Amino acid sequence: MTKYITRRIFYMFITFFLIATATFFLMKALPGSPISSASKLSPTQLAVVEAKYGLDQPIPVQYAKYMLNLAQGDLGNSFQFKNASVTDLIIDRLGPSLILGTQGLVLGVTLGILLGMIAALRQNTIWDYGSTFVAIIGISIPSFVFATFLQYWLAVQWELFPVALWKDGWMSSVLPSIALAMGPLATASRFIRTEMIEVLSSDYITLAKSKGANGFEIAFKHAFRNALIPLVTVLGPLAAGLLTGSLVIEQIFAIPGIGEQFVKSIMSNDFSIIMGTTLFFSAFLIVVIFLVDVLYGIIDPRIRLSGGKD
Amino acid sequence: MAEKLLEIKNLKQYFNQGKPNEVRAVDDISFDIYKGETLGLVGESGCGKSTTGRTIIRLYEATDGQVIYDGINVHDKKSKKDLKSFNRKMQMIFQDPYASLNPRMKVLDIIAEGLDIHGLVKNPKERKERVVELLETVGLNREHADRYAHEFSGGQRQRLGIARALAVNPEFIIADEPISALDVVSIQAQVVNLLKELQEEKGLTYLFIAHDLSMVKYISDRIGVMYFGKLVELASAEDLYKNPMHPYTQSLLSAIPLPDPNYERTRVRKSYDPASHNYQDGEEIAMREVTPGHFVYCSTKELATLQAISGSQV
Amino acid sequence: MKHDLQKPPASSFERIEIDSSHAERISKPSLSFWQDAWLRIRKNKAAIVSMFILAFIIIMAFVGPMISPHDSETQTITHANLPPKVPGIEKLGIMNGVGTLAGKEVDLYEMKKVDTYYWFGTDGLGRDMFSRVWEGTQISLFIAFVAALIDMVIGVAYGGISGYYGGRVDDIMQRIVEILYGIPTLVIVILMLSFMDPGITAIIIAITITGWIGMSRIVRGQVLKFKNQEFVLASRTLGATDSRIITKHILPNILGIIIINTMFTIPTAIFFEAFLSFIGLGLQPPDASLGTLINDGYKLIKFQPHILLYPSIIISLLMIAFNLLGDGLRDALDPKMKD
Amino acid sequence: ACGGDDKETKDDTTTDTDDKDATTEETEVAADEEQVLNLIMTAEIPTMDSALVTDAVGFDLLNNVNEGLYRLNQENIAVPAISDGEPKVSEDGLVYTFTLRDSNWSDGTPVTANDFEYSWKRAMNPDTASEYGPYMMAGVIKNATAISNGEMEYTELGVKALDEKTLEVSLEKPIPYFLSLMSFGTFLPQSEAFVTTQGENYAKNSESLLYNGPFTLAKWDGTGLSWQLLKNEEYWDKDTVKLTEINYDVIKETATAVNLYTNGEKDRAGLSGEYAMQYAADPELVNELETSVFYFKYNQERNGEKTPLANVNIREAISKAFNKEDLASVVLANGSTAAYSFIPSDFVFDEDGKDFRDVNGDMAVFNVDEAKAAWEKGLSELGVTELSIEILGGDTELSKKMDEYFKSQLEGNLPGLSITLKEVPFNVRLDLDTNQDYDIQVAGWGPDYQDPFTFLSLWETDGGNNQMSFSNPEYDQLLQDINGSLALDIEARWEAMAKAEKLIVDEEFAVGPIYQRGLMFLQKPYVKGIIAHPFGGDYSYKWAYIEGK
Amino acid sequence: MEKILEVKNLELSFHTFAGEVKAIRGVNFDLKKGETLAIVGESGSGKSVTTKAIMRLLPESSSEFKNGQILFNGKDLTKLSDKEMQKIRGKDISMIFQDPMTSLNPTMTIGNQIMEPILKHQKIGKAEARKVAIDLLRLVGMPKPEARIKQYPHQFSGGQRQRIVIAIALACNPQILIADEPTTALDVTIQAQILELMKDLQKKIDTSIIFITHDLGVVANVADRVAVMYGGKIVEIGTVDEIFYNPQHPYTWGLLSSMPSLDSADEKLYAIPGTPPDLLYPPKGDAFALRSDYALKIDLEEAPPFFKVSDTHSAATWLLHPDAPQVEPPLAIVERMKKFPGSRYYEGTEGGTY
Ligand SMILES: Nc1ncnc2c1ncn2[C@@H]1O[C@H](COP(=O)(O)OP(=O)(O)OP(=O)(O)O)[C@@H](O)[C@H]1O
Ligand SMILES: Nc1ncnc2c1ncn2[C@@H]1O[C@H](COP(=O)(O)OP(=O)(O)OP(=O)(O)O)[C@@H](O)[C@H]1O
Ligand SMILES: [Mg+2]
Ligand SMILES: [Mg+2]
Repeated sequence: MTKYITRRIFYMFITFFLIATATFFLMKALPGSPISSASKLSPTQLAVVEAKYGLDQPIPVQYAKYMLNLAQGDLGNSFQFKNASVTDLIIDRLGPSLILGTQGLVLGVTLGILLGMIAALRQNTIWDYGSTFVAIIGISIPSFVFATFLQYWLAVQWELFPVALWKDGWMSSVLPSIALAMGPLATASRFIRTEMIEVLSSDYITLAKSKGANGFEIAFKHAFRNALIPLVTVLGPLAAGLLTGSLVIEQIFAIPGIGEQFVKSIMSNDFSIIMGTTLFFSAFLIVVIFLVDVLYGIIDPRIRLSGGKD
Repeated sequence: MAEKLLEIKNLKQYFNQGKPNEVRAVDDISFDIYKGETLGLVGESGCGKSTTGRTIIRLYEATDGQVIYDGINVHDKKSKKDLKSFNRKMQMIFQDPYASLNPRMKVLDIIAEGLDIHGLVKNPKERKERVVELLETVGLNREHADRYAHEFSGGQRQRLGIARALAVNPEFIIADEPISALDVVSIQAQVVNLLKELQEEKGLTYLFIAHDLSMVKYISDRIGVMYFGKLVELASAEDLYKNPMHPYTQSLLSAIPLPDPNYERTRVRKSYDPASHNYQDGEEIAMREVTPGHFVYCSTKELATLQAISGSQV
Repeated sequence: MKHDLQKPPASSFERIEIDSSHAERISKPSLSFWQDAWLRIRKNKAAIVSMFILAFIIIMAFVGPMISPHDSETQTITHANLPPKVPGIEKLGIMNGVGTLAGKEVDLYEMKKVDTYYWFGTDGLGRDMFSRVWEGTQISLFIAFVAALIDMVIGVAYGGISGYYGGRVDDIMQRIVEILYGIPTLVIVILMLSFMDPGITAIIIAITITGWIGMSRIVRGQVLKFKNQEFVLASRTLGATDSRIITKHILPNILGIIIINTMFTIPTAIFFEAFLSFIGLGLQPPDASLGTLINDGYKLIKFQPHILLYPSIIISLLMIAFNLLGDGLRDALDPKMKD
Repeated sequence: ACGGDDKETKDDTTTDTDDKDATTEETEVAADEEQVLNLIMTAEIPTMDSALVTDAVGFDLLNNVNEGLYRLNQENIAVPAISDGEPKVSEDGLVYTFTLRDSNWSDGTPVTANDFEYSWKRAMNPDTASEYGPYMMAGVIKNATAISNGEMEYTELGVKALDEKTLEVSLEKPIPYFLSLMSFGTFLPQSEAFVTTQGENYAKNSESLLYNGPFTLAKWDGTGLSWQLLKNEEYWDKDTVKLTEINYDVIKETATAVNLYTNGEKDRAGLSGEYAMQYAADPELVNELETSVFYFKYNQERNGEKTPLANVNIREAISKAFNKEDLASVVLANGSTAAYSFIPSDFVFDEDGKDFRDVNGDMAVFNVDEAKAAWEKGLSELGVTELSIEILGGDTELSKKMDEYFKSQLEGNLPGLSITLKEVPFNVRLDLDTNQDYDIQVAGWGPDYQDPFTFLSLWETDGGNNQMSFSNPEYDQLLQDINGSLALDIEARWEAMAKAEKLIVDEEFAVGPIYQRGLMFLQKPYVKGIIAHPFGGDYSYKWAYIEGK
Repeated sequence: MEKILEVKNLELSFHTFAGEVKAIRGVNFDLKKGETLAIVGESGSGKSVTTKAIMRLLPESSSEFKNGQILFNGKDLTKLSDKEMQKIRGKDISMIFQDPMTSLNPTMTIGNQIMEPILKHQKIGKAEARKVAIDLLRLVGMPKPEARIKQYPHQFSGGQRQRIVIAIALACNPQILIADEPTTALDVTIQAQILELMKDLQKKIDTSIIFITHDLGVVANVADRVAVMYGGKIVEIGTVDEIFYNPQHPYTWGLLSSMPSLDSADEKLYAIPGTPPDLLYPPKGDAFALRSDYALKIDLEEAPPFFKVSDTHSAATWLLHPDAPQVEPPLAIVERMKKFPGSRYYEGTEGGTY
C-alpha cells in the first residue's frame, strides 16, 4: 500500500513537471508581449525593460530559470500587478474561487444525486421526466444567462441576496454558487439515474427486497453507495472544471476569484500569472484525481483492499 | 494406442509473473493427446483448465514448456504463414455461448470468418453454400444464416460456435466447457451428440474441458483431473471412474449427484484435504504410472501403496 | 385437475411426425441490432419527439433564411432594435411590434415608420433576426457536427490504440492524456489564434484539440472490455489479424457507445463555442452562431428580450433534444437495458 | 458639462471667498450629509507606483491621492499645485525653476524638491523597468533620450533639487506644453526615505505608500477588487476636499454595475452601448465626451509589399465611404460622436478659448459621391476592378458590431470592394500591429499631455507607432518645426499643427477618423462636482461632494 | 400434511417493446410443511418468474399479474399491500439466488447484510443481532465467523458467499425458503457441501423449500416432490420417485433419458431436438408438441389438461387420455420404469397394478 502511494506520488510529480514544461513553451509561443505599453516604447527602451524581466534571454534559459525558481517555490512576479508576487496573487484570489467551487460542487452534486435518485426510483413517471427536465435545463442554459437571471430576480427584484461583490460574507456566495451548481447538478443527476437504474436491477437489490427491506432502505442503504461509484470518477474533472469554468460567474458577480484573473493574464501575456495559475490548476487537478482514487476506495471496498484501481 | 497428435511437455503458464499477484494457473503439466481420441480435462473452477487450453492454442504465450503438434513446437517463433496453417489445424469452442458470438454480426459472417481469413471460398455464393452446409451439419438450416446471434437459444448458439470452428476443417478441437453454460441435460445432449458424430465423421481429436463429470465420462476416451494448476490423475475414462486413485479424484467423483433418487439416498461424499498426503520435505512428487495407462500425481511412497492396492484388486 | 368434459374426437389422437427442423425455427422476426434498437427507441416518446425537434431545427436552419423576406446581412440602420412582429399573431397582443423604449411601451414599428414585418425582430444594426437566428443555427450545428466528427475520429483512434495494445503503450498514452487535461484549454486556444485567423476553423480545431479526451477514455474502457471477449479470442484462434479484429469485431460493438457519447459531445461543442464567444475568441462577424447571438442578447434582456429569446429557445431545444436522444439511444443500444 | 455644474455649486455653497467661511459651511454640509461616494471601476489597480503605472486606473487614482507640481483644475487647465506659483523659466525656455509650497506627505513629513528629483530619476533607472518614465521624459527632460537608450547613467537626468524647496528642471528642447505635463502621473514625487525603507514592499498595498494628494488610499491589498479613498488630513488644500470617503469596487460586467446602481449601492455606473440605449430617457443618464479618437489606420506596406492602401485615392474613398453619424448614434449609441478630425474636440483650446478642433473644420466627411469617384480613380490607378481588404479590429462586442457596420457600409458604397473582418484580442492585435501584419486597423489614441502634438507625433516617419509605412517629408518637417523652431511661437506653432492635421486627414488620408469616444453613465443626482479630465487621471474628486441625498 | 402455500391458476405477463411475453400461463401447485419441492425445467420455462411472483419481486413497471391466487397460510399474497408484503419477505418467506457472486451487496459488510433482516423483523438490538449473525455464520459452516463478519463479499469465495446468502435467508427461520438454482454456479464438490448444508438446516428449522434447478441429479438428491415446467406451465408433478421412475410426460422422458449414467454404455444420448417456445408467440396447443416424438394431432390444437396418475402424481399430456394410443417411452425410461411398482413395466415383485 505505501509502495503504491509512493509510486502514485512520484507519477504525480512527473505529470506536474510535464504540464509545467508544456505550458511554459506553449505560453512562450503566445503572440504579444507582457509589457503593457510596448507599443509606446522605442526598441531600445523596450530592450531595457525586457532585460529587466529576463525576457531577452533565450527561451531554454528562461525555462531553466523558471524551473529552478519553481523548485524553490518562487513563481515570480506578475507583469500586470507590478508589485505583487504571483504566489500572493493566487493566494488572494484562490479563496473565493475555492469557496464558490466547493459550494457549487457540493450543492450541484447533492441536488443532482437527489434528482437522479428520484428519477431512477420513479422511472418513467412524471418525477422522472421532471428531474430529467431540470437536469437538462441545467446544461442547456449557458451559465452566464442563468447567472444574469438569478441576479436580476433574486437580488435586484426580490432583494433576497446581494446583487454582487464579495462583501456580505456567505450571502454573497449564494447566487454564484447556485449558478455554478447547475453543471454538476446535471452531470450528477444523469450519472446517478443511469447507474441507479442498473444497480436497482441487480441481484443484490432483489436479495435486499427479499429480506423485506422497504423502498427507502433499498434506495439509500443498498443502491446509493453502489450507484455512487461511477460518479466519483467524474468528480475530478468536474471539480477542476468548476474552478476554471467559474470565470464567467466571477465576472458577473464581481468576485475576486482566480478564474477571471486567469483569462485576463492570458489576454495580456502575463507569463508569470499564466504559469502560476496553470501550475496551480494542474496541481489541484492531480491532487483531486488522487483524492478521487482514495474516495473510490472508501466507497468501494473491493478497491480499498486491493490497493489500486487497475 | 494410436499415434500422438499432440505432446504437452512441462507446460507452465504464470500470470503476472514476478509480481506480488502472481498466479500459477498452469504449473508444469505434461500429457499427450492421441489422434482421434477425446481427452477430457476436469477439475474445479479456477484450477487452470481453460488456461491450459488457451495456452495450447497460443492465445497465451506459454511461460515455459512445449506444445508439440505433429512434431512441431507450437510456441516456437514462426512465420505468419505457418501460424495461419496452424490456426486451421487447431480450433477452439468456447464456454460462454453468449460471449463467444459477436452480437453485431450475422450468423453467416460469424461462421464464414474462418473461410474469409484463410481464403477458402472464392465467391459469395460458394461462401453462403459452405455456411449452409456447416449449419446443416450442426442441425440448423439455411434460414438461420441471416440472423443475429442474440436471436438464438443457448444450445443453438453453442452449435453455431461449433460450426465456426469446423469451417476451417480442423484436425484438433479444444472444447472449453462447451456444455456447462447450457442449462438442461437435453440441450447438453444435443451438443455432445453433435460433437461425437463429428468426431466419427471427420476423425477429429478433442480436448474436452468440463466440470460435469458424467458428460465427460460419456464423451472422453481418457480423462485428466486437474487440481490447482497441476494434473493429478490421468487415466482412461472407464478406469478413472471405476478406480479413482488420487484422493482428489475420489472426492470429485463422490460429489456428483445422479438422477436416481435411490442412489442419491445412499451416496456418501468424501472430502479431500491436501494436507492428508503428509509429504515430507524433499520428496519428489510427479506423475507416475500406477497401472498401465493410469497415471497419478504422487510420491514414490504413495506409488507403492497404490500399486499394492490395485495389484491386489487385479 | 379436472378432466375435459367435452370429449375430443378420437381421430385427434392420431400420432403425427414432427419435422425436427421445425423445432429449430425461430419465431421472432429477424432483426438486426439496429432494427432492434430502432424498435426500442420508437417506444421512447421523449427520444422520438427529440428527433422531430432536431429534424425541424435542422430543416429550419437551412430553410429559415430562405423564407424570410429579409436578408440576414442587410443592415437597415433605421430599422435597428425592432421587436418581433408577425402578421396574424400580432392581433393576439403578442409579437405585435410593441417594445419598451425609455421605459414606456410603444409600437416601435409605428414610431420608426416601418411597414414590413420582422418575425423575430431586428438587432442593433437593423438586421433581420429571423434569418440571423437560423443562419446562426446552421453554424452552430455545423460546428457541432464537425467537431463531434473529428472528436470521434481522434478520440476513438486514441482510445482504441491505447486500449487495444495495452501495456506500455497504454501507460504512456494515458499519461499524455493526464497532461493534456492539465494544460488550460484557453492557452491552447489563444495560441492557435496566433497561427490562424479566428473563426469557424479555429473553433473547430480548438474543440478538436481538447474535446476528445472523454471519448478516448470511454473507447479505451470499451476496447479493454471487448478485446478479451470470447468472440474476439475465437477470431484470433482463426488467425485473424489485429486490423480485422478491430474493424470487424471491436468497432461494431462499441459503435453504439460512440454514438451515444457523440450525442452528448454535440451540446458540449455548441456550448464551448458560446463560451469562446463570451471571452471574445469566437466567430468573426458577420457570422453568428447561436452562442454569439445569445452573448449579444443577454445584455439586452430587460428591454429587448427578443434578441436573447429566440436563440436561447433554439439552443435549449437543441440541447434538450440531443440529450434526450442520447439518453434514448443509450437505453436502446445498451444490451444491459433489455426490455 | 461638469464645468458648468461646478460654477453653480460654488455659487450655492460659498457666499464669500474667505477660506474660513467656506470651511464652516462645508463642515455643516458634512454634518447633515454623509460625504461618501460609492464608485465602480472596470479594472483592478495594477500598481500605485507612479514610476510603473501605465494604465487608466492607476493614473486616475494617483491623480487623487498624490499631487505633482501642477494639477488640472476644474476647467481642465494645469495650475500650480505643489509648485508654489508659476516657475521661473529661462530665456531659451530650457530651464524651469520651481519653488515648492509647504506641504506634507500623509505621514507628516514634508514634501521636498528631492522627492521629485528622486522619483523622476527612479523612473529612468533601468532597474525600475518603468515603461512610462522613458516614454514621457525622452525628448523632454534633458538627457532622458540618452538615458533611455542606455547611453548615459540615469543620474544624469536634468532634474535637480537645489534645496529643500527649489527644483530645477532642464529640458532637451523647449516644450510648449511642459507645464501641463507636470500634472501627469509619471512626474509625481516619491519620498526617497520612504521608498528605500520599504524596499521590495514599496507600493505593495495601501499601507506601503505615501500620499500627498487630496485623498489617501486604504484597504487595498495590491491585487484586490475593492479599495477606499479617505480624505487626506495632511493635504495642503484639505479644506477644499469635502468627501470623506470614496468606496471602490471593480465590476466588469455592465449588467452587474447597473443592478448595483439600481439598488442604490453605487452612485455611478458606466453604460456600454446596449445599456446606454435602454436608459436613453433616464434623467440620471450623463453623457461625457472623452478625448480618445478612433480611426482607420491604413497600412501601406504589408510583408514587404505595397498594399492597395498605399494608393491615396483608395484611402480617401474608404475614409469617406461610411456614415459616421449613424455609426455614432445608432451603432455605438454610447455618447460617442462622429470624428471629422484627428485631434479630438474639447481637448485643447487657444488663448481665446477656441477649440483646436474647429481650426480645420470637418474633414473626411461621409460623401458617397466623392468616395466613389476616389475609389474609381484609385482602382484604375491600381489597374484592378476589385479589391479585397482586411479590417483588423478588437474582439469586444462593440468593436465587432462596428466592424460589421463598416463591412456593410464600405462594401455597399464602394463597388468591387470586399471586406474581410479579423477580430482578435488586444494583445494579438498589438502583435499584428508591431509586425505591420494587417490592411486596415481600427485603432484609437488617447492623449498623454494636453497638446495636439501627442496625436500628431504618431505619424512621424519610422516613429514607434507608425506601423503603417506612412512617410511624408512635409509632415516630418512640420513635426520638427512644431517642437523646434516654432516651439516658442505659439501662434505659428498652432497653425503648423493644424496644417499637419489637415495633411494626414484630408490630403494624404493617412488615417481615417471614425469617432471620438464618449461615455455614458448613470449618476445619482446628489453627486456633485466630479471633474473629468482630458488626459492623465480620468477624474478628480477633490471638488466633489454629496448634496440632497 | 398441512399445505403452507398454494399457487392457483397463476397467469403472468411481461410487457416488452416487442409485445406481451406470456411468461406464466396457468401454474398450479402446492407446498406442504417441511417438504422440498423441486422445480425443474429448461431456461425460460418460468421457474424464476413463478417464485418471484410468490415473493412479489417482479418489476412493477413491466410485469402484469393477470390471474390466479397465491395463498400463503390461507392469505392471498397477491392482495397484500406493499407494507404487509415487506413484513412477509425475509421473515416468513425468504430466498436464495443462483449467483452468489452478484447477490451480495459489494459495498456492505456481510455482517450488516446478515443482520438486516434480523433487525428488520425481530425486536432485538444491534449487539444481539450481531450475535445471531455470528451464530448463523457458524451454522452454515463458516470458520472464524467473529472475524469474518466485518469483511466484504469480495473477500469470500463463491461457496462461502453462497453460505452467507443462505445464512441471510435463514436469519428469521422462514416458513418457506425459495432457492433459485442455489448451486448452479458452484463446483460439484462445493455444490455437494451446500446441498448437504441445506438439508441439514431444513431438518433443524423445519422449513419448506422450493428448490429450482435444472440439474436432475440435484433434484434426485434434495426433492421430496418434483414439478417439471415447460413453456410457462407445469407439465408434470409428483413425488420424486414418481417423476424419476414413472414419468408420464414426453418432456420428462426427454430430460431423464438425455442424461448419461455413469455406467451406461457408449450409445448415443437421447436429445430433445430444437429450442423451447418463444413465449412472445406461445404455441396454440401443447407447447412441447413441436419437439416431441410422441406428438398427437390434438397437441397442435388444444392444450392438454392435467391427468391424474396417482393421488400425488399428475401430468399434462394427451397421451394419458383414455383415447390416446399406447406409446413406447424411450429405452432409458423403460429401464427406470422397471424399478417402479405401479408402472406398466414394473419387473419387481411388489406387484403393482395399473
Ligand atoms: N489473464 C489472466 N490474468 C491473470 N490471472 C488469470 C488470467 N486468466 C486466468 N487467470 C487465473 O488463472 C487461474 C486458472 O484460470 P482458468 O480460467 O484456467 O481456470 P478454469 O479451470 O478454466 O476455471 P473455470 O472452470 O472457472 O473455467 C485462475 O485462478 C484465474 O484467476
Ligand atoms: N423482467 C422481465 N421482462 C420480460 N420478460 C421476462 C422478464 N423476466 C422473465 N421474463 C421472461 O419470462 C420467461 C420465464 O423466465 P424465467 O426467468 O422464469 O425462466 P427460468 O425458468 O427461471 O429460466 P433460467 O433457468 O434461465 O433461470 C422467459 O421467457 C423470460 O424471457
Ligand atoms: Mg474455464
Ligand atoms: Mg431462473
